[in-house]
Amino acid sequence: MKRKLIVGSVLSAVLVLVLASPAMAQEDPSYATQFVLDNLWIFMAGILVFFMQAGFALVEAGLTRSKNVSNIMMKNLMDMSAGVLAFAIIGFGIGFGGDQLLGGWFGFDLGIAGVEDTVADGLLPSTFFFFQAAFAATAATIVSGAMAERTKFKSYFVYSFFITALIYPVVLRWTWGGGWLAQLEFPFSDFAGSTIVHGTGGWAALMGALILGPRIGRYTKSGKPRAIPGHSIPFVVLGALILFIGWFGFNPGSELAADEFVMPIALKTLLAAAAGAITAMAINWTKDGKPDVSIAANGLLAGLVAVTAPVGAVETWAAVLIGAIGGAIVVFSVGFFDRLKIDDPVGAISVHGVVGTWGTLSIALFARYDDAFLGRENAGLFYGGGLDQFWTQLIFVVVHFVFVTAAAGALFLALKKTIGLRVSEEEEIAGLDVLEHGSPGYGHDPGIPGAGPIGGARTPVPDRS
Amino acid sequence: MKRKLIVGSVLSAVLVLVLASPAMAQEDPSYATQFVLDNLWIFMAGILVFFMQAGFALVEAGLTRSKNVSNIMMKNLMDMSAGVLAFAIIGFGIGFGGDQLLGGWFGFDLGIAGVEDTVADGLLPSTFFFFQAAFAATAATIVSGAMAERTKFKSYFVYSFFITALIYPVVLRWTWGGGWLAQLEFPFSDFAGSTIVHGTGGWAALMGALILGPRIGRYTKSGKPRAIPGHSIPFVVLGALILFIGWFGFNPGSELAADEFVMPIALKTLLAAAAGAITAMAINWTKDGKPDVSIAANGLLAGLVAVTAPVGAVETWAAVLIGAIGGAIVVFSVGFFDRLKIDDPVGAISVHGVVGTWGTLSIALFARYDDAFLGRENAGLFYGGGLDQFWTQLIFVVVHFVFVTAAAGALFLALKKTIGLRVSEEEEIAGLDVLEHGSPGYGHDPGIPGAGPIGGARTPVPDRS
Amino acid sequence: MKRKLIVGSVLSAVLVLVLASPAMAQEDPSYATQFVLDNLWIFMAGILVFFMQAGFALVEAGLTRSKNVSNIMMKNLMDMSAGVLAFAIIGFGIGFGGDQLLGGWFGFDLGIAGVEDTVADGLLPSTFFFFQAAFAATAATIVSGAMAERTKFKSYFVYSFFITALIYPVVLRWTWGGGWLAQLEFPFSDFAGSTIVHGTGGWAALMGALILGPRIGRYTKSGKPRAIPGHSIPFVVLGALILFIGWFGFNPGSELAADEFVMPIALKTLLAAAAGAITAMAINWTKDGKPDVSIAANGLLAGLVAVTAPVGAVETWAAVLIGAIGGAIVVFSVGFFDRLKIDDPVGAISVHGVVGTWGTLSIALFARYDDAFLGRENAGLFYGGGLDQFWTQLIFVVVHFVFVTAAAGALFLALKKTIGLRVSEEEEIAGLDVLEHGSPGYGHDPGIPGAGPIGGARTPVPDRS
Amino acid sequence: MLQLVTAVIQPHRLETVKEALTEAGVAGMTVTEASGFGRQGSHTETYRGAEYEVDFIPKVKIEVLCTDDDAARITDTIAAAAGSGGIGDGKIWSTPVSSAVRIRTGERGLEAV
Amino acid sequence: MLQLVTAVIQPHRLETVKEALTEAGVAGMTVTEASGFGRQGSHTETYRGAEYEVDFIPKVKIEVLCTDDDAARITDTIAAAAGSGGIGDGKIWSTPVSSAVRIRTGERGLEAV
Amino acid sequence: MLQLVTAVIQPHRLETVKEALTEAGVAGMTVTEASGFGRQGSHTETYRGAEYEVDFIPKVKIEVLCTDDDAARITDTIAAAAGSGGIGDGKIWSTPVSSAVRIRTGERGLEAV
Ligand SMILES: Nc1ncnc2c1ncn2[C@@H]1O[C@H](COP(=O)(O)OP(=O)(O)O)[C@@H](O)[C@H]1O
Ligand SMILES: Nc1ncnc2c1ncn2[C@@H]1O[C@H](COP(=O)(O)OP(=O)(O)O)[C@@H](O)[C@H]1O
Ligand SMILES: Nc1ncnc2c1ncn2[C@@H]1O[C@H](COP(=O)(O)OP(=O)(O)O)[C@@H](O)[C@H]1O
Repeated sequence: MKRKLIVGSVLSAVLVLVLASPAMAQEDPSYATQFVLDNLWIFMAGILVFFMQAGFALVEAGLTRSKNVSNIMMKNLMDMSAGVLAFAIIGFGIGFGGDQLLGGWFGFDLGIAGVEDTVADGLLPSTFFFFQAAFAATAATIVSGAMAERTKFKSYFVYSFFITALIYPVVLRWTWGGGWLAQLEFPFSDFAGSTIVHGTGGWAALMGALILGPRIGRYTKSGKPRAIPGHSIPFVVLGALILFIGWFGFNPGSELAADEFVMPIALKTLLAAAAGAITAMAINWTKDGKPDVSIAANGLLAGLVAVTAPVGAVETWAAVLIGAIGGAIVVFSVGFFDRLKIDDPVGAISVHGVVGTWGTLSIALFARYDDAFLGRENAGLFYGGGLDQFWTQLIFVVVHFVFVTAAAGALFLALKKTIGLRVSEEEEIAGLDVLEHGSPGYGHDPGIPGAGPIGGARTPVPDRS
Repeated sequence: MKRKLIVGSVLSAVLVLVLASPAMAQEDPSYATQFVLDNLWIFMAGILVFFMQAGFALVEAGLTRSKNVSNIMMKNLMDMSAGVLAFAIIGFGIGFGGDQLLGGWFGFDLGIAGVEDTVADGLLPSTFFFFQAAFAATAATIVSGAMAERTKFKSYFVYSFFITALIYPVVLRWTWGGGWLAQLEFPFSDFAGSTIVHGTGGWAALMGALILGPRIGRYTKSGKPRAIPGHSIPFVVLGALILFIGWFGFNPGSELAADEFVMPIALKTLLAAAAGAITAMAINWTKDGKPDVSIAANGLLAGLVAVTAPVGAVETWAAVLIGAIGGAIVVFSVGFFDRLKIDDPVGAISVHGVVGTWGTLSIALFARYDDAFLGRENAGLFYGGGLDQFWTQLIFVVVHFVFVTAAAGALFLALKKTIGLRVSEEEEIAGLDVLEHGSPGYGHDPGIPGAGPIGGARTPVPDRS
Repeated sequence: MKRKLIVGSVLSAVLVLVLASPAMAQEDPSYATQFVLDNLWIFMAGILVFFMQAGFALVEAGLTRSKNVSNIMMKNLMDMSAGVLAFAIIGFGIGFGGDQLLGGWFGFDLGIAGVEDTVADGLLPSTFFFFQAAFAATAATIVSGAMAERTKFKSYFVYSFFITALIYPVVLRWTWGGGWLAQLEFPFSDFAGSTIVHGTGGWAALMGALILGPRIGRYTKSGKPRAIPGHSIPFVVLGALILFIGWFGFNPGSELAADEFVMPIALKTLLAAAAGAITAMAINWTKDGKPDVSIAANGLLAGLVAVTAPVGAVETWAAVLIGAIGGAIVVFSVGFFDRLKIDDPVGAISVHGVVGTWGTLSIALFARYDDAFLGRENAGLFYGGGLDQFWTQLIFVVVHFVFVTAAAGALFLALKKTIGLRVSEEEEIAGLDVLEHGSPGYGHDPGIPGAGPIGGARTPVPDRS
Repeated sequence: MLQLVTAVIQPHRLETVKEALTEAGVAGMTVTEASGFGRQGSHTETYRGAEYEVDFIPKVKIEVLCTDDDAARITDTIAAAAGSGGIGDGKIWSTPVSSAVRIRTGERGLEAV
Repeated sequence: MLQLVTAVIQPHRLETVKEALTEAGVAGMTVTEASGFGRQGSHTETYRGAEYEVDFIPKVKIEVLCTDDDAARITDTIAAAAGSGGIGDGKIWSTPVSSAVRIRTGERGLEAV
Repeated sequence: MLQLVTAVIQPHRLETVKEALTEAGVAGMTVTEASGFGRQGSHTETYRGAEYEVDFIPKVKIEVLCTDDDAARITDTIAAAAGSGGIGDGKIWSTPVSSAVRIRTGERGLEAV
């Protein structure tokens, strides 16, 4: 696959800042067309990934209470806006710019440089940035769900700046940025970011939920978990379907070129998602007696997260299996964190952190093709590749886990000490919408102002005044 | 148009399983780019068609009651997941694999074979499968709406496996699979599946609604229909708009190539949709005194379903007319089934079954161009083509109707006899969400646990415990 | 950029109606592929723009009361349907067909001619029409929000026909249609339609809101504004995110070709949106003490509207600045019209009219590149271009404002005098859903028929009858 | 004088009760959504693998203003129409009313009903 | 002693009634959403071409706890403010109250109001 | 005879009150959503830069049918459980009940409770 090479070439472009005239690229018409097609496709893939923002917003809104619905939508809207700018100005340069410093553990370049309209071989920096910014926004927005219904908007806003400006970019530098994990004898492989993107979001979510503590009423005095049902399952499923659609930009787009490898990747993504949904439903059904809708939706997403890393390297049947296992994991993982009293209303830690790790490790077992990261065929244990890749993948996920939990943990603790991370008890009971944003997320018009049945909005009853 | 040829070529590829190296396709760069463009476009069209799943889910959720909203979303989520896997493992092979058996009435090949990453001339099997799987999922999901608010989830899940594994694939085999209807002297024409996809879903929906019987309270003792308003018109319109968007993958993508025939198809699709919506609204307005919103939405979809078959063969003005007639038909058809006491909460039978049949027959009247199925120009009656095509289209829709109603009828009756098709009266009154999936689809947080105004979810009122 | 040239060429095609055979375009394979890619990309961009219809519908529904939700969704559905047909039959011909009459102030050609499947150099008329129709539908649908909750459906339907058949097309003729504003010594520039599309919608919205007068209860006897909260903030944010996604078809697609200028345009669009959202939030937060969610959403849209005109001509940093200023403007503008007692429930006048004007004028300050309208580099004041372009842009926005307000004003007054523009007081209090469309937009099933908490729908309580 | 008959019933019986009352010549009633707690007890629901108790069951409250003489008859009518024999069918009680007015006409006492 | 004045009115009159009562010196009230059935009768709505009867009309129920002496005055105040002269304006009735407590202070009887 | 104890409380105290009543041996109750207007007064909310008054605060209404003798005890139980000492805690009042029926069994009077 062309993927990695292209990252390389864009990098050089970003560094050298060749101001090649567009014309240049035009000389050979067929080359020019392929060049435009590559860029157009990656741009469109980026659009699909940005669409996932709507999916995350809906899933998170649906799985939380109506009294906090404006707040969660606002968090999703603003972490994207803040994240894109932070990534443009700082993050992108840390992830892809400048030389490999400290042996590929860091690097820097004025992010905006990567945003110059210079033409590079393969992808335009604008194309590459657009696609990468969509990924950064994804990593950032995953966290809001796990911290929902009790986090101060201001603190969340600050967090979303730091994760896209610093934490996620450092992970990028180590990996897609060509840093130390790419320079190992057996380089890491994470085709579309099971760990790089989803793991980063998932583990930051873990620290957020841990430091915040559970929502009031989530556990009884006796410490028994008490469900707090979300307020709109249709939002959850609609959101999951939008994420499913967006993933066809996320994974196939990570090929970073318009070539014949894109479609098999799409196919594996599709089948893994289906397998994840069905497995999660089946296990949850047997385990708890009834097929829970939001668990099935989590299963679909788990299938997608799981296949995100190995999608370039594995065969179709393996993708199905990896997705199915992802769907199985999510069911148990959600229960696991529940028992640990880590209150994650949407299951973000399980779907993105735990399953993302599984997806990344699965490469060590099932890798059959060279996904342009592995640098060789049959790297998987089941293809006689031995444990070489396993050690790399293990180092990868462990170091990543340590770094992200440490960095995010420090960030959230700092916020807690300074502006405060959690809203007051009164505010949490009343709901964040009114106290943080001025008015409720849902209106209730006919009849009584006050006591709105869904969230308590109200309208001045019309009078002739 | 290239369409049919390409189907042919992919078929052979699937059969012979040429393991041509990607490189091969690369020799001539401009060919390679066109090859990638063809595949990329059909893949994107497939994404749009998969997006229609969200549209169907929303339309169906909106037109039913909130106490069943989780259930209908779950059905849409799972029929897609189950359908994609069933189609991959069995259905695809029946539809497109192996030799034409029994004179093109059947065929088989291990479905997964079509999923191998072999490069074929024209489309990669992965591309072709991806697109076809999206169609299979569409045919399957149409049914959930007509059977909404009273069908056991388990039985529905089983149904969705069989329709995508067997019923729909057999229809595919006869038609796009190159079977007997493609081998007639005047071959059938159904460019994007008015009958193949929508008709199959629509007629299966008819049998489902018929065998289930109407919802409790839908008809008075005296047998007079009593409306059961849906719970969210905004969901209905949003869903219809998403379906409208998805249709620009459905029809233009059915060209199965990136060529200059794609855009006229898109244009005819657009105008037919608009004509359908306006005609349905106008007739409903005159007939019932007020323009009903969901009827207008049905009209938009009717315009789209109607033009799906003839879109490649007819002129622009004819597409407008065909869409308008589709919009007119749906208004009367909805009332017709209502009087027959066939309770179809969303109008799926009318939109997909009845209007799909109209669209398929309309080719016999308006066919002007060769859509690569007809094999000749001016096949339409109004262009001097006589009745040749009419007889073919008639045989097509009649045999298809008989087969689908028989097969789906047998399936639903078998389910009724075994695990049961309909939920208990208690469950239907209480709503399927709580009894089938454990908790309500909508939460009601502030104030009273219990008696949630929309569906009756509730949250443990926060306490200090 | 190729943009303008292509408009020219399609025009000629529309006029001369060359019936060039598709084959012709095929001779040179690489040319053919580029040709298909151009058309396919613009078609896809058009799909994204049509998707914005769902975004507008959701934003408007969310910012108004649940008792009018069916009505606003219906208006959005039908102005698109009516608009597309009106534009096909009349509008398109006025905008792009025939000779320049009255010195480029008018022109005409049977619109449908532009819909013939003739192949033109660059874009197929079907492609070009598809894209332009999506823009026309956008201009039309902007108005429904400002006139929400009190406008008769019938009158609105008539309005939507006239704006797409006459008002918007005349603006097109002057500008993209190559009319007088394109023939000035320093031609106008409005790359994707800050004024042409958004300004037209915004100023028509102004006249609509002005002539209708405020909603009952919107102002106290003392004339003090009284907020009437919308009924669903999640709809607002979801809608804004969908509009954000659609804009990646709106702006980059306006390049009207698949070339390397598309991605920088996308990048500038992205950054301007983010800057708009953050600036609006920051100002609103400081000004009113709390960050209002729908104001932040308005800010995102304001950033997008602002950058729509200059996106081809300005540098990346300038796009960020222009978007940020747009976000700032919208906050004050919303308050300004509120004080003027012009009741615009969704802020359409501010977002599309006021900010659209800012975006159009910003070209005179920041224009660095030739966007194919300016015809020269460094036309902006800050690049030594002097005031030449400023005068053109000023004439442009002023004449446009005068024309649109006059035409729309006349239209709405005519409607007021004839079929009436505003619903009765009773109907406005009861809500438009039941009286205009027969039943409420939201159902309320369990428990009481009647007094539905959200909008008051009801279902016959099931009985054994 | 007047009585106010209040009944708490199962929501899906409302239609039946309304018809019965109309036949019994009752001109009007006021209905409210309510939640009931009682012998019917609670049930558990499951959500994402966790359980939670639901002990407030949806009910409908009917209020009928009537004359002392009608009170008993109306009570019986409601009881007959609302009864399914199942636990949770609800209760009916009546309270004395000291005065009543029909807003539209200002009619008082018996005329107000 | 105390009385509980209960009024069932048109929802859109609530604001006016609230203002009238405040002017009349009423310190508090409790309001509930309700549905009314009465002389106002039913209307039909249409949905997808089919019709259905709506005979429960949205109303608002106001409860005011007050002294026996104030009861009449409050009743009149509400009647005046809620009356539009149209059918369906609603009813007002009062019932005797045997005891009352303000939770916050534990004050009883008249002080509780 | 019987009394109907009615309490208007803060919504988030419902759970506590329910538990207290159950411990006090109360077999059942009926709960309704309500909005309260009173000394607690109103607060303003902001929306798109404009303000609006909210003077109806969400409350929950609890009705308990009980014997005359229990009325006082139940009132105290509710008062104790619902009281936060804050303004807006609500009120409790009881009204005499002339008759009561359990629909399921037809039991009357004390048995009905
Ligand atoms: N003491 C009570 N006071 C007020 N309402 C009550 C009382 N007991 C029961 N109810 C109401 O009656 C409903 C049915 O009562 P329950 O004890 O569950 O069944 P049953 O009426 O058949 O004995 C309850 O849900 C509640 O709404
Ligand atoms: N007998 C009754 N008991 C309780 N409420 C009643 C009674 N009759 C009417 N109502 C309430 O008063 C409202 C208005 O009564 P209705 O007969 O429709 O008009 P009007 O009050 O003008 O005679 C009804 O909707 C209902 O809520
Ligand atoms: N006179 C009254 N009649 C009926 N309900 C009342 C009355 N006064 C207060 N309430 C109810 O009690 C609630 C609390 O009363 P409020 O005066 O706000 O605080 P407090 O009860 O602490 O004095 C109010 O919201 C209202 O629902």
